[in-house]
Order: sequence, then C-alpha cells, then structure tokens
Amino acid sequence: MIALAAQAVIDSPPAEGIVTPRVPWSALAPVLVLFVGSLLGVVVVSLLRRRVIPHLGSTLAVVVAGAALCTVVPLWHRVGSRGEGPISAVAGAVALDRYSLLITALICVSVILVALLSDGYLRREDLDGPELYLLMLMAAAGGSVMAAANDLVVLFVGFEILSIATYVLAAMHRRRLSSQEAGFKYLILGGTASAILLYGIALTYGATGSTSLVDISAFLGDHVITRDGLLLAGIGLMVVGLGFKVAAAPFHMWAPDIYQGAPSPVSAFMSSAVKIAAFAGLGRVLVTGLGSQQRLWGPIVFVLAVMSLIVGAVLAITQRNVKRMLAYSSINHAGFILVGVYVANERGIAAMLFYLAAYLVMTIGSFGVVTVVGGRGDGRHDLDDYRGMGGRRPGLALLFTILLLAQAGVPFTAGFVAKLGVIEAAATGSHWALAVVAMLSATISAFLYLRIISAMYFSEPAVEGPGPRIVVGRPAVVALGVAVVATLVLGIVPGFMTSLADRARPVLVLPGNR
Amino acid sequence: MMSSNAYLVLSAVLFGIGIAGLLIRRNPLVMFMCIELMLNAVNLSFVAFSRSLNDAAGQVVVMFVLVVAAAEVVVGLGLIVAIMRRRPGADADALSMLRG
Amino acid sequence: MSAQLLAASGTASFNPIPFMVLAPVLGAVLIALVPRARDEVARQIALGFSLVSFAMAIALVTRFDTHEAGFQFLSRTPFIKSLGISWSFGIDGISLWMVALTGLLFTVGIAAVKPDHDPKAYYGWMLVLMTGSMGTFVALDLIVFFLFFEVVLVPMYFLIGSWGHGDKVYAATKFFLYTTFGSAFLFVGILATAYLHQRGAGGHITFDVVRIARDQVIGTGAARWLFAAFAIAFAVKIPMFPVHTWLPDAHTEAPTAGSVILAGVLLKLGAYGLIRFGLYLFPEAAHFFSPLMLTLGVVGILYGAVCAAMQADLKRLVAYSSVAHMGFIVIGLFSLTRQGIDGGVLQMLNHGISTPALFLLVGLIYERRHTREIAQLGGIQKVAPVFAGVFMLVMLSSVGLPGLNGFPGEFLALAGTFAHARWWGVLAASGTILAAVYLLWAYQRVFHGPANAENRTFAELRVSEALGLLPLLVLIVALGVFPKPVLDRIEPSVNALVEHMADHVPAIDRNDVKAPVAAEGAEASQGSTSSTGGSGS
Amino acid sequence: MVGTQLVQQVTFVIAAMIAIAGAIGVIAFRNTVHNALSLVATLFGVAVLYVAQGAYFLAAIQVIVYAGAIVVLFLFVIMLLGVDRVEALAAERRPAVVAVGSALGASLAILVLVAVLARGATPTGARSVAAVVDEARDIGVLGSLLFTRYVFAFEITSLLLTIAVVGAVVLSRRPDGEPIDAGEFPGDDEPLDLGGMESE
Amino acid sequence: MNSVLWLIPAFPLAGALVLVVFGRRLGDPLAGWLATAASGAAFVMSVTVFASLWSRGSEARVLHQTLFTWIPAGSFKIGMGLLADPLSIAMCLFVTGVGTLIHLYSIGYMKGDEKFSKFFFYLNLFVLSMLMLVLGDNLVVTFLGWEGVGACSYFLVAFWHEDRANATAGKKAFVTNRVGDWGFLVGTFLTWTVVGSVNYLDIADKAHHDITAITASMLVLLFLAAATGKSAQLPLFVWLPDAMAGPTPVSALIHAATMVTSGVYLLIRLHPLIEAASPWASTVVAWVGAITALVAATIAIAQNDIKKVLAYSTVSQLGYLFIAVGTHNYVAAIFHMVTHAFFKALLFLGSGSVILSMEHDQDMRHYGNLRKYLPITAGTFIVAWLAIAGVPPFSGFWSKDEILAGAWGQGTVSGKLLWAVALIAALLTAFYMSRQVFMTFFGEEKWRSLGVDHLDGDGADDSTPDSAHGHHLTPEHTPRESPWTMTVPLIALGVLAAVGGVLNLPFASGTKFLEHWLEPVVGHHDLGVGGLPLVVLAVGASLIALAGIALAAMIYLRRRADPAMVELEPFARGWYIDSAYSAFVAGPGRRIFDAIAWFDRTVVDGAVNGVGSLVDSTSRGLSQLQNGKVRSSAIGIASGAVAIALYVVLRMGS
Repeated sequence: MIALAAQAVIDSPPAEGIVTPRVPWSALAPVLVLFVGSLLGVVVVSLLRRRVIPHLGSTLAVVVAGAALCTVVPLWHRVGSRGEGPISAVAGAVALDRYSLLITALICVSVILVALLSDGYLRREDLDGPELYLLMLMAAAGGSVMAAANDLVVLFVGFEILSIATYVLAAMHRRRLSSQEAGFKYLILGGTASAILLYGIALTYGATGSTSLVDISAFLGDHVITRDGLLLAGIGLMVVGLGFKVAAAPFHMWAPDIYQGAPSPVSAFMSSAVKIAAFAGLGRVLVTGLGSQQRLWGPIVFVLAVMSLIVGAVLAITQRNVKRMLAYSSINHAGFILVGVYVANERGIAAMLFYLAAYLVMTIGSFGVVTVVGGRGDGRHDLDDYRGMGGRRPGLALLFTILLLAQAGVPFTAGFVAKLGVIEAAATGSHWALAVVAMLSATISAFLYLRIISAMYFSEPAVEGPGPRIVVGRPAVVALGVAVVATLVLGIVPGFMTSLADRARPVLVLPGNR
Repeated sequence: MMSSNAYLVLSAVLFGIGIAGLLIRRNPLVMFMCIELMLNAVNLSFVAFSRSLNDAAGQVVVMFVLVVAAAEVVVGLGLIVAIMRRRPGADADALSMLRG
Repeated sequence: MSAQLLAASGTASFNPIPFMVLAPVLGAVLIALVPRARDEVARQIALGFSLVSFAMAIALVTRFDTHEAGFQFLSRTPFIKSLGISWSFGIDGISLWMVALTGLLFTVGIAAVKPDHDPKAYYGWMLVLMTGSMGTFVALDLIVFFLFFEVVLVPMYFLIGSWGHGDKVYAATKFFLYTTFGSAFLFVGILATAYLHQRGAGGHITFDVVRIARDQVIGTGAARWLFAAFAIAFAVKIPMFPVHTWLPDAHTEAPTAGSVILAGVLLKLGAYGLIRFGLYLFPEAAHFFSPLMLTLGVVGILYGAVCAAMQADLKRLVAYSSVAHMGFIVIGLFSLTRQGIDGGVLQMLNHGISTPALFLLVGLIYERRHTREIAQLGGIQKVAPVFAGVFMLVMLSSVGLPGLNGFPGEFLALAGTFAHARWWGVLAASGTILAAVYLLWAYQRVFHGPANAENRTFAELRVSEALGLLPLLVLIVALGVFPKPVLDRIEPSVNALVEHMADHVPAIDRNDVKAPVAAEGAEASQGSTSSTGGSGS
Repeated sequence: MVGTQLVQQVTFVIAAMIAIAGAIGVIAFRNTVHNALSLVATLFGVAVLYVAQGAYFLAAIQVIVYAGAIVVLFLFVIMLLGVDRVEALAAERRPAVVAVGSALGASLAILVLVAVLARGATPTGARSVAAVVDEARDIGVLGSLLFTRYVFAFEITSLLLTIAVVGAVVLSRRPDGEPIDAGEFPGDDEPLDLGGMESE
Repeated sequence: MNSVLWLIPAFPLAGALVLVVFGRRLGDPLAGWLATAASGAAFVMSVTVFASLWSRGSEARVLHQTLFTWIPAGSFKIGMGLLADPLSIAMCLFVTGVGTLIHLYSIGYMKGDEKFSKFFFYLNLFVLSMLMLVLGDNLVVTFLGWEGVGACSYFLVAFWHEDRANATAGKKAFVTNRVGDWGFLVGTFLTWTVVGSVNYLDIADKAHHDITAITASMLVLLFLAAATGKSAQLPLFVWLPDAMAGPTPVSALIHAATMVTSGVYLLIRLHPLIEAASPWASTVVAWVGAITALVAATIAIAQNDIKKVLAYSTVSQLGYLFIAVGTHNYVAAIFHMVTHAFFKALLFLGSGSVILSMEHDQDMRHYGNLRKYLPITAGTFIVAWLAIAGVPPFSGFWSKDEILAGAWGQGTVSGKLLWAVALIAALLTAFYMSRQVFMTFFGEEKWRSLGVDHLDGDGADDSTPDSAHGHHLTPEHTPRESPWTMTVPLIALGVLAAVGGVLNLPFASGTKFLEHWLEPVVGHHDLGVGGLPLVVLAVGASLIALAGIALAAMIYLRRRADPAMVELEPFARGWYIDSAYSAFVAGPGRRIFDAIAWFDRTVVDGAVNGVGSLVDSTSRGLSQLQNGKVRSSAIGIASGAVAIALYVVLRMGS
C-alpha cells in the first residue's frame, strides 16, 4: 500500500514533461536557512574587499544557525501529533519529523557554541577568515540533511557534504603539520568509509529495489526474504560506513589522531555536530528504515557497542594528550549511544537523543576548555599543561571538572541522566549484560577523567611561576558558560529535555504525507 | 542478456582490489586512486542492479557518486598538495605524528 | 499511594527534610560566592549551614512518631516524569539515626578540624558531601538514592586528593573507582528492578521503594540476581571482605575530617543500602543469600581484626578495625532477626560515633607528631594523660566494652546471629577477642612505655580540641548506658521490616525466639519473689 | 540471439579484464603516473560495461568526468609535486603488508560475493521500481528522475561543489611561516620525516 | 527497701565521677579519702540491705529493682536490673568491706605517687563494676560488671605503664579475660535462645523443665570458660601472675579478694544450670579446679617474688573454689571465697607493706628477719599464713575443710580423687606459705650482704615490676613499719582472717550461718559426710597442713635440706605453660597473622591493583596498534568490514 502511494507520486508519465515535486519551503526552513545562509556567506565574503573583518564569520555563523534554530520551533509544533504530523517533502526525499528537527536543533546549537569558541581561537592562531564558519555551516546543513533523509541517496549526499567539509576543517590550521596530517588521514579513511557505505547502499538497493527508506521498509514488510544475504551485506556495510563516522570501534582508529590534530574548535565540532549527524543517520537507517530487521543488524551493533565501550575506556586511560583522551572518551560515549540504537525501541531512541544532547554540551565544553588552554599555537594539550590549573585558574578548572565529571556520569549532571536513559532503555529490552558492560566501562573511563582532574588539582604546575597566560575571550566565556550551565541543568532538571527526546521519535514518513 | 551476477562479481573484485591497494600502498595519491577505484566498483554494482531491477534510479545514484567523487578529489588533491609542499615526498606512513 | 502515605505522616505542616538536605549545598554555593580572601567566613558559613542541617535532623528526632513504623515526613516532587522518577523523601526509625549521625559528624568535623590550605574549597566540598549523605539516607526513590549515593564520591575524592596525606591521589582514585565499580552493578540493578516491577505490576514505571517493596512482583530468580547486583555495590561501600581494600588507603590518606566522615557516614551508606534495598526490596533473596553474607561478615570480622593487628600505621589500624566492625553490622542485618537488625542499626550509629572519635584523636596525634607510625610513638600517656584517657575511652568503646556505646549494638547483632545461625554467631563472637588484641596492643605501643625525646613534648589535649570531641565522648557513654531512646525509635521500623520479610518469606520467623519466656517474663519477674533452684543430688 | 549473447559475453570478458588489469595496475605499479594511467584503463573498462548494460549516458560521463577530469587532475598534481618518477623512497613494500592487505581485500570481496550471490534468482524489489529503464531514451528517464524524485539530492550537491571550491581555496592558501608543532611530538626522531624507511 | 538497692553502686559511681573530674584538684590524700568514703558508704548500704533481708523470712529475701530498660530489642529486653538476694548481698558485703579496707590501705601505699587520684578513680570504678557484676539481675548486667572489672584490672595492672612489662601484663590480663568472655557471650546467647530470657530468676525457673541436660551442660562449659578466664584457672590462668605488676593494693583487691572470685560467683549464680546439666559437666568444673589448684601450688613453691608466690597461691586457692562448685558444694565455695578474701587480701597487703619497706624490692631472697622491723605486718601476715595453711582454728581451716569434705562426700571415685588432689595441694600450700614466711620474716637479714648490682641477673625472677620506681635496696637499708592507714587494714583483716571461720562452723546446724543464709539461693546441700568421718577428715587436713609447715621449717629455717630439692625447674618455670603460650603467639600465631596481612596486601589488594595494571597494560598494548599510520586505521576498518561480512555469510538464510 505504501509502495502504491509512492508510485502515485512518482509515476508521472515522462512524455508529458517533468512534473517537479512541490517544495514545502516552510517545512524545509531549517535546512534551507543553513543552506542558503552558508552559500550567501560565501558570496558575501568573496565580494568583500578586506578579507578580515573582526567577528564577521562568527556573527554570521551564530546568526544563521540561530535563525535555523528559530525556524525549528514552529515546525516542532507543526509536525507534532497535534499539528499536521510528520511531513514528507520533496517527493519523499526528506522526512520532517521531530526527530530530524531535534537533531537539526542540536547541530545548530553545536554550530553556535563552536563558532563562539572559534572566534577567539582564529585570531589567536592568525587564521582569521570566515571559511571555517562557512564550512561549518555547510557541514551543519549536510548533517541536518542526514537527519531528515528519507532516502539513502539523500543520506549519502548529506553524509558527503558533512564529511568533505570536515576534511577541510580538520586541515584548517595551516601552520600545524599535525592539522594537515589529520586532514589527510580523515580524508583517506573517510573516503574509504564513504565507499563502503555506498557499497552498502548499493547492495541494499539491489536487495530491496529502492533507495527510499519508505519503500525499503514497505518492501521488507510485505516480503519475507528467505535468502537475505544481499540485504544483510548491505546493512552490514552501511553500518561500517556510519560506524566509522560515529567512531565506533573497530572503526574508531582515526578519531584520536584526527581529534588531536585538528584545530581544537574543529575537534569540538567533529565530536559534537558530526557525531550527532552520523548517529541521526544511523538511527534513520537502522531504526526507521530497517527497524523490522533488528534481529539482523542487532548483533552487529551489539558488538560495535561493546567494543566501543571497552576500547574507548581502556585506551583512554593511558593517554597523555588531553585531546586524545577526550577523543577516546568520545568513543566510549559512542558505545553508550549505540546501546540506545541497539535497543531500537522508543526508549532506545529517546535515550540516544538525550545522550546526544547531553554529550553535545559536555564535549563542546570540554574541547572549549582545551581550546583556551591550548594557548597560542594550539599545542599545549599535554596532561602536564593542566597541572596546577586548580590553583592558577580555579574558575576554568572547576568548569572543566564539572564537564569531566559529567562525562563520567556523576549524578546531577547531564551525563548521569544520559546514562540513566541508555541503561533504562537497555533494561526495557532486558539487555542486562550490555548494561553491565556499559557501566563497567564507565568505571574504567572514570579513571581518565580523574586523571585530568587530579592533574589540575593535586599536582604542582609543571613550570614554576605564573605559567603561560590563558586568555579566555568573551565569546568563549559565553560558550563555556552555556555548556556548563546546560550540563548542570540537564542533570538537575532534565524534564524538559527528556520530554523533547521522548517525543522526537523518528517515523517513517509516507510520501503522501506532505 | 548477461546475468547481473557477473557484474556484481566484477564489482566486488574491483572493490576488493581497491581495499587491498589502500592497505598496501603508501603513496597518498595512489591511496586516493584506490578510493576512486572503490567508488567505481560500487557504481558498477548500482548499474548492474539498475539493470536487473529494470529501475533507472540506480543510474541516477551513479551520477551523484560522480559528483561526490569529483568534490572529494578536489579537496583531497588540494590537501595532498598542501602537505607535499611542507614535506616533499612524504608517504602516508610518514604522516604519523599523531598516534598512540 | 502517596496520598495514603502522606496522610500517615500526620498533620505536620513543616517538613524539615528538604531543608536538612538542601541547607548544606546552599552553604556551599554561598561559600563559592565569598571572595577568596575571606577564609574565616567560609568556615563560619560551613559551620552555620551544617548546624542548620543538624538542627533539622534533631527536629526530626524530636518530632519522630515512635508508634509509626512506616516512613514519616514524606515529600514527593516529580523529577523525570517519563521515567516515573521523583524526589521522594521520608524517614523511618532506621534512617532517622543515620541523618542525626550525619548532622552530628559533619558539624563536629567542620568545627573540630581545620584544613591546612584552601579552606574555601575544603568547606565547600564538605557541605556538598553533607548534602549527598543526607540525601542518600532520606531518599525513597531508587534513582534519587543512587543520585546521592554516587554524588558523594566527588567531594570525598577531592577531600582525599587535595587535603590528604601521603599517597593521596592513589587513595582518592582507588576510592572513587572502586565505589564506581560497585555502583555500576547497583545502577543496572536499580533500573532492572524498576523495569521488572513494571512488568509484573503493570502501570507506569516507578522507582518508588515503598511500592516496589510492597508489590513484591519480581520473580524469585530475578530478585536474587538483583539482590546480588545491589549487594556488590553495598559490599564495596561497607566494605565487606574481599572488596575492602580501598578503605585502608582512603582512610589513611584522607584528612582527618575526611576519615571521620568516611568512617562515620559513608560506610553506613552501604549498610543502610543493604537494609533498604536488600532486605526490604528483596526479602526472599536476602534470605537466600544470608548464609553467604553471614560468612562474609564473619570473615570480615576476623580478617579485619587480624589485618588491623598487623598494621604499622595507626590510622590504617583504625581503618581495618572498621572492616571488622562493619562485619558485625552485616551479620546483624543478615541474621534476619529483630535483635540482629536492631543491633546492626544500633551498631551503625555507634560505630559512627566511636570510629570517628578515634580518627579525630589519631588526627590530633598526627598534627602533633607528623607521623602515624606506631613504632615512632610511645609513652604518650605519661606526658598527655588526659589525651590518653580520652583515647582509652574511645578505644574501649570500639572494643565493645559494656557500658559504652560499642556494646549494645554488637551484642544484639551477635545475639541475633546466634539465634539465626548458631555457628556463625559463635565464630563472630570470637571477633571480640581480636578487637581487644589489636586495639590494646596498639594502645600499649602508642601510649605506654617510656616516651622518647620527640614524644616527650607531646602536647596535652587542648580545650578547643576537647570541645570538638566532647559530643562524641558524651554519646559514647550515654548510648552505652542508655540506648533505649535510640532503640525505641529503631524498633518499630525493624519490626515492620521483619514482618514484611516474614510476609514474603515463610522461612523467616516473625517471632524472634521460640522460647517460652518472652518480654512478659522480664517484666513479670520484676519485684517477684525469688524462686529457688532445686537442691542438687 | 546466441550471437548477441556471445558478443555480450566477449565484451564483458574483455572489458572486465581491462578493468581488473587496470585496477591491479593502480596498486602494483611503482610509478605514480603509471598508476594514474592504469586507473584510466579501469575507468574505461567500467565505461564499456556501462554501455553493455545500456547505461550509455553514464558511460559518457564516466569517460568525460572521470577519465577526462579526475584523472587529469591526478596527473596534474603528480606533475606539480614531481613524484612522477618511481617511488623513490617509498618503494619497498613489505611482504607482510602486502599479504595482510591482499588477504583483507580478497576476503572482503569473497565474503560480500558469497552474500550477494546467495540472493534469489529473481531480482527482488521489482515492485518498487522507480522508473523503467528505457535504453533508447535513458537520458530522459535519468533527467526526469533527477528532477522529480532526486531533486532534493540534486540540489544539495551544489553545496557539495561549493564546499569543494571553498576547501580548495582554503587548503591551497600558502602558509605564512614555518610549522609550529614540529617540537610537540617528541616520539618522532625526525619531525620532518621525509618518508622512507618504516619507523619500526 | 527495693528502691535503695541502687544506692549501693551509686556511691562508688559518684566517687568515680567526682574523682575523674576533680581528682587532680583534690590530690593526695584527699582523693583517697573520698574514694574510701565512697566505698565505705557502699559497704554501709550493703549492710543496710543485708539487714533488711535478714529481717525477712528466708523465702522473701529477695530485693529486685530495675533501674531502667537498658537494651530493649524485641523480646530481648534487658533491664538495668539489680538483684539483692542472700548470695549477692554476701558478695556485696565482702567486696565493699574488703574493698574499703584496701582503699584505706592504699592511701598510705600510694602516697606520693603522681597519679594518686587516678588510682583511686580506678579503684572506685572497680568497686562499682564489681557491684554491678554481683548485683546484676541478669547475665548482661553481670557482663557489664564483668567487663568493667576486667577493664579496671587492665588500667590498674598497667598503672605504672612507663615500664613496658607492666603495660604488657595489663594487656595480657585483658586479652586473656576476653578469651573467657567469648564463652560468656556465647553462653548468654545460648541461654537466651533456650530460656528466652537472660534473667537469673527466669533461668532458675526454667532450668529444670525447659533445658535439656545436654544444653545445660553446654551452658555450664561455656560459662566455665568465662570463669576460667576471670578466675584464672587452667588454661587461662597465665595472666594472673603477670598481673602482679600492678600496685600491691590492686593485687590484694582485684587479683586476690574480689574480681578473681567472680568466675566462681557466676557459676554459683547459675547453679541451676549446673544442677540441670549432666553430671559430667560439674565433674569437669571440679577437675579444672583441682588440677589448677595442684599445678599452681607446685609453681608457687619455686617462686622468689613475694607477690608471685601469692599470685600462684591465689590461683591455687581459686581452684579449691571450683572444686567446691563442681561438687555442688556452693556454700563451701562462698565460705572459702570469703575467708580467702580475708587472708589473701591480708597477705597481699602485708606483702605490700614489706615491699614498701624494702624500697620496692620484691625478691624474697633479699629479705629475712623482717619481723624485727615490721612487727605489725609480720604479726598479721603470720595470722594469714596460718589461715591459708589451714591450721585450726583460723578461718582457712574451716572453709578448706568443708571443700575437702564435700569432695570426699561425693561418694564417687572422682570425688575421692578430688579430695586426694586437694589434700596434696593443701600440703603444698602450707609448705610454700611457710617458705614465704620463713624467708621473709625469719632468718638472716639477707639484704645486708647484697652487692650493689643485685638487681641484675636473677634469672627467672628479674621482672620485679615495682623496681622501675627507681628505688634501690642497699645493704644499709633499715626497713620501717608502714603508716597507720596501712596497718589498720592489716589488723582488721588479721582479725577477720583469724575468726572468719565462725561464719559457718560445722559443729551444729545452728552454727552454719552462711549455709542458712544462702539456702534460699543455692538450696540445701548435704556434705555427704558428717560426724566422726568429718572430724577425721578435718584432723587429717590439719595434720597435712602442719606437715607442710614442718617441712618448710626444715628446709628454710633449719636448713636441713637444699631448697633446690623442692624448687624444681619446671615449678619455677610454671610448667612452661606461659612460655608455651608466648612461643605460640610469637611464633606460629604471629606467622599466621603475618600471613593474613600479607595475603591482604598482595592477594586481595594485589588483585585490585592487578586489575588496574591489567587494564593499563591492555591500554598500552592496544595503543601500540594506534601507530598513527593511516594504513593501520584502514586495516581496522577493513577487518571490521570483513568481520561483519563474515557474520553476514554465517548468518544469512537462517
């Protein structure tokens, strides 16, 4: 029936000319704002005579992302059950449901916060120029496309927009060889992952005859595939591609190198927006499109989750570079989120979304601190550089402590509620072993956070005297403040966010549903 | 009419060669070529499926892949050029400052 | 449900619990806002807010209804609605004394010990710790309990790591990770409990302890697993053999006030958890596991004592003595008899008085001599007789001398164990011998004998120090001689608990001893004429 | 009909040989230029196979875009960087690496093939066919698909291209000064390792 | 009258409280007087209560007062209850009576000690604890006193704690007692579980009907274990000789007269259980006493420390009490307990007087002819000597005789053997006491011929604890009689020791005051012998005593034989029991403890740290894989993909 509906829209006879689908502009507003904003930005910037105008780029990014964020709000109500429900737009290519809106909103928040961080950073590093912001906005557009993708091709294109923009971002720091190295590694590995993802899409297409998630789902609903090798292989390879992007073990090995090498704000962006978008895609594909096939892909995700949990936690603890530590911890977090994906029910998705929201603020805050501590040259990321910070910069140290503890899942922080949701979701599926493994990995990774904290508070500074000056510009203060406050608020009064996450279930939006 | 299986076999072989090349070679440019190889292999699959499904969508996807590949190549080569300027003749293994 | 509970709590209009829990953390925020230079103000704020909290706890004690076995002073505010989690607080006769103890120890700890640096942060963390501890004892929602249970680690971590001695970072980290390890199981266990309860009882998911305990819908096998998960976490916290080794390190390296709180309050969190979330939630599983728990308890008693005897560091010795003492609590609780649980709870309170006092004294020794090596000390009684006398009193209370507070709880715990599991009781009773061995031996080495040159200048107990200790000393004697007010409040709740367990586990005897002469015997024999024994042969 | 079949089969075999040979050339030749030219061979082979399957338009853009633009870009870069000689420093390939790489590549291919070939005889999913392939006017079909069903994806590829442009601009900007992180990685004996011997 | 019972312990309590607060301000000798007054007041109160009981019919001689509920826990309601019946009040009387005298004595003895007031605080505390022990109406209150006296004993033994030996002795006393207390605790629990109460009256009620013989026997053994600790019987007697390290009044009060008898008191208190138990249980009790009596007597022969002799003598005499209890001869036990309290306290106080006069030298080999210098001491000491030796008509004769007769009267082989052992012990008692008297008060003034370094190298007896006080006995020293505060108690006790026998003269039923008095509690007990046989036994015992004295006179006065013939090495070494214990504790015991501590450090904690380092090394190992090469990462991806493909192949179609 669904397939018939799909046919109804598509099967306009080509002889009578091409009837392009109606585009519900207002419904696409968030994506369009990012899209158009970034393109306009490119135009404006290239027309400007003086290349460097203070705060231009960051203002642009904040305004555009903010505007996108604003457009999300009315849409949220519109696509809700009281409004007209989820909207399928542009010939069923995009599904605008609360899931995609929430993801878009999170990506926008990430862009805003990272833009605030980047402002001071770029000036400090003499990298001033609006490209970073533009690329970030474009990547955000790609991410929100992924979240809203109702078609694997759209997902792939969104994925590539996000990826290619991020390759460039990672290599942005011209004077750092490690930045270029990171960009290069990311490019090669990302390209491979893209190819594998694409192969997976191809096989899925071959197995189901369509790239549309709606059609795929309908097909799988109508047919019992007895010889499911093709489909299974397709799913498996797609999971590889997306698993790479979310840095799930064993596809994680790029993450530490690239997080470490990339400019610190970019690391913040990658660990937040990119990861969110990738998870959004994963959720779309696996839970929405292939939800009925959980028994096929479940084991794969299970293993990825367990490996990510363990590898992320275990590898993190012996690192000395704080950015690397955070990278490994992000792998551990990915494992947690994968638990939510694995559960693949309402609770699982809600848990995943809340976790993403919580992780967003925690990781941006953490990388934000790393950004400011990194100092001119963005090179002071060793654990020794954090020694004695509790005495020298008590405010910054306290802030970082809160963020780190939140990542460790200490109560009254966002991290706790996030873990609570994930484990609760696991409980609803009676996945006890997974839950225990997850919590034990949290114990191991707690050691990592304690190492940083203990360096800040319980060690004497590595160098005598006042030490290198840490400049925290006003925008960065705002970003860090927002991150910390959000971390605490999500932990103490999480009701608002949990109710959003609960309602942001991804749905299969039928094409007939404009 | 050839069975699409033959094309799929070829596609898988090409893909495998691409992966193998990626793992074997250290020349950044060659590695990059291997990625192109893989994308091509996938394209072949798409066309084969398109054929056997009698569905043109598979061919459309190939066009998107072409665009993606082009964009990737532009950025990738730009990046490689930038790196090679700094470190002439460096191979991929040499780019391993970031590790652990 | 909640309405019914609220009705039970009577017409009390003022509920001190939220103030009790929140006052310290408000103080901490206030301290954070005080300018850096005003260190003395921080101390005063800390003292003030902890006193407020303590006063609330005292208010609870005075206004506690001894005839009401259930939870009193209930309050409930939604927290995460979709998960059925709410800020649900209330106390019964068991938690009542724990909060009173918490209030007392924090007040004493803050008043008696000053940090050697950075007082602002120190007092801030102390207050946060206080809120965490208080919250844990009054929480009636599994998640809220876990929140507080877990958040306590952070301030303690900082207190040990920042203001501790020796290998403090190692100790702090070990403490944090070890407990987090246990909590991992607890956390999963809590969620599983709620989920399984929902599956059995239907309706919306809830974490309400009272409801889950009342419904008892979780299958036997699952309940045993859940109990095991809970028990791991609490065993670490208590700590029970063999998961105790964080304790000596943490205790030894912690600052004095940290040790006081650790021994007095934090260890009780584990024991309290065992009662509330072990015995109460899973009576059958508790009964099933009681042989194991009794065994571990007895091993803890003997093992802790032996290890204590062999320690060269005085503080470490006291730390190991905690392992032994907590063993008595465990066997008391898992005797599953009224006396045993009464004794266990009483021992929780009393251990929370004696051991902190010991730590305070050891702290004073360290302040004076900058060492805790027993071998370096000696002959102190000669130069500081009052100090020695106070130490002796506290030590004897720890030994369990009748007439001092250590005795009633230990005695009842042993009695209960004996009634339930005879041979365990017999073995455990031999722990009292070892307690005398290690403590007296330590006392002899520290206080007796000739004083060497360094110890000859050992300063006598100062008035200010004595004032800090005084409340504890008074309680040591008072609760030893007249523990009845405490037991009167503990008893109804324990009775209710035993009844509850007996309702669900046929094997548990609701009448504690089958003997013919019960309470009436004791009453009736008063003033009765003597009955002569039969003349022999 | 047999004849057509035979022609098709011969065409396939030859084209497939070219493609595989080219692919092997890409990873086997030591000279980068040869690699690039091998890639062209593969692309041609694939283009022929497109034709064999009736995807004429794709074959055309395969040649134009890939062979004409992308490979030329590669060659351009090779010349620019002057790495057109034999891989002077990075020549030696260790057998172990070759073995692992080949094994992984081969096993992936084989495993995927096993899965792919295990599908049922009839193509699945025929019911959701979007547009029937019409060899005679495949451009029209593709066009209409691009502007109907895939119009969104089509439009957002513009963003992709913009990114490529911006990225190229950003990356090609000359660095103003020496690298600043050379000293940050004490694990490297020679921070500016000019490739060569594997550091193990 | 019920309501004044609490006043008996209240006085010493008040005294102790005042002393702990104001003790130092009161100082020497006011603190001593205050403490003495408190103890005396308790004595007066005891007398009052005694009189009140006396005035009643024998069946109504029970006063019971529950001050408050002490430990209420379910059905286990332990009241802070006091019970005054003929038994406990008899104990009260002699505890407070002897106690007061010793308080008085101590004022003189402790004069000038810097911790004078603390000493009296401990003494008052001791009296309080002892009274609680005696008056407690249930096992737990008795346990309160029981442990209290143990603690006081610990304080007082270690009173001069600068000397390590004293401190060690105090600790040893406490710990050894604790071993016995384990029996007390377990016994209490068992009582509770079978009786449902720990009140003595309930126990007496239930003993016969509700307790099986085997349970009762178990209980008897458990409480016997407790009693062997407190009353220094085999195998736990080792602490008592060491406890002589305390000041001499302490030895007199605690380690001779009162505390050490509390084990016997407990058993008598629980005699319903003994009656209900199988006969073998009481036989065990008796034999523990008999063997202890014999062993301790032999050890006493070879001791040179004046107080050690008395200590072993005490152990030996306590053995008699156990014989009496084991033969159900409770009255005799109490009787001998009381007389023993008189003469043994007197002996200790006398020895204290001697020690004080001899500059704290306790070695009898340095004494001699002291009757010339210390007439009062010597006179009273001799009275006590005759009493303990069992020479008629001194008190010891009567009480000891009753025990012997009781053993004989058992009518069993075991009884006869007990009688024989006890008789031998009596012979030895007479011998070693005579030896002591002769060495101390007769013969040459041996200190005149001592070298300056005599303090060293005395072999087994070099641990003369009081010597730490820095006094030195010099050849020129002239001993001086003690002050009146010390001699008055000596005289008082001397009188009591001499005539104490009148309490229970066996001549007629009418003269058996004690027996009648205790009958409501312990019931009537027939000795089993009477008339002529009793007289024969008594005469025999007297002859034995005289024989012992004569023997000692031959050796130590007349020098007819070498003392070494009797002072055998095993005797001097206490049959190696103590050294065996020490060897065990210091050897295998220590090793076991060390092993457990090692186990804790390396295995239990090692496992924890091991997990830590395992994770750490795993981490380091894994980061080797993260070698930063892009190909390694690619291999990761490829192998992941291969693994998934493998899964796909294995899974498909299923």
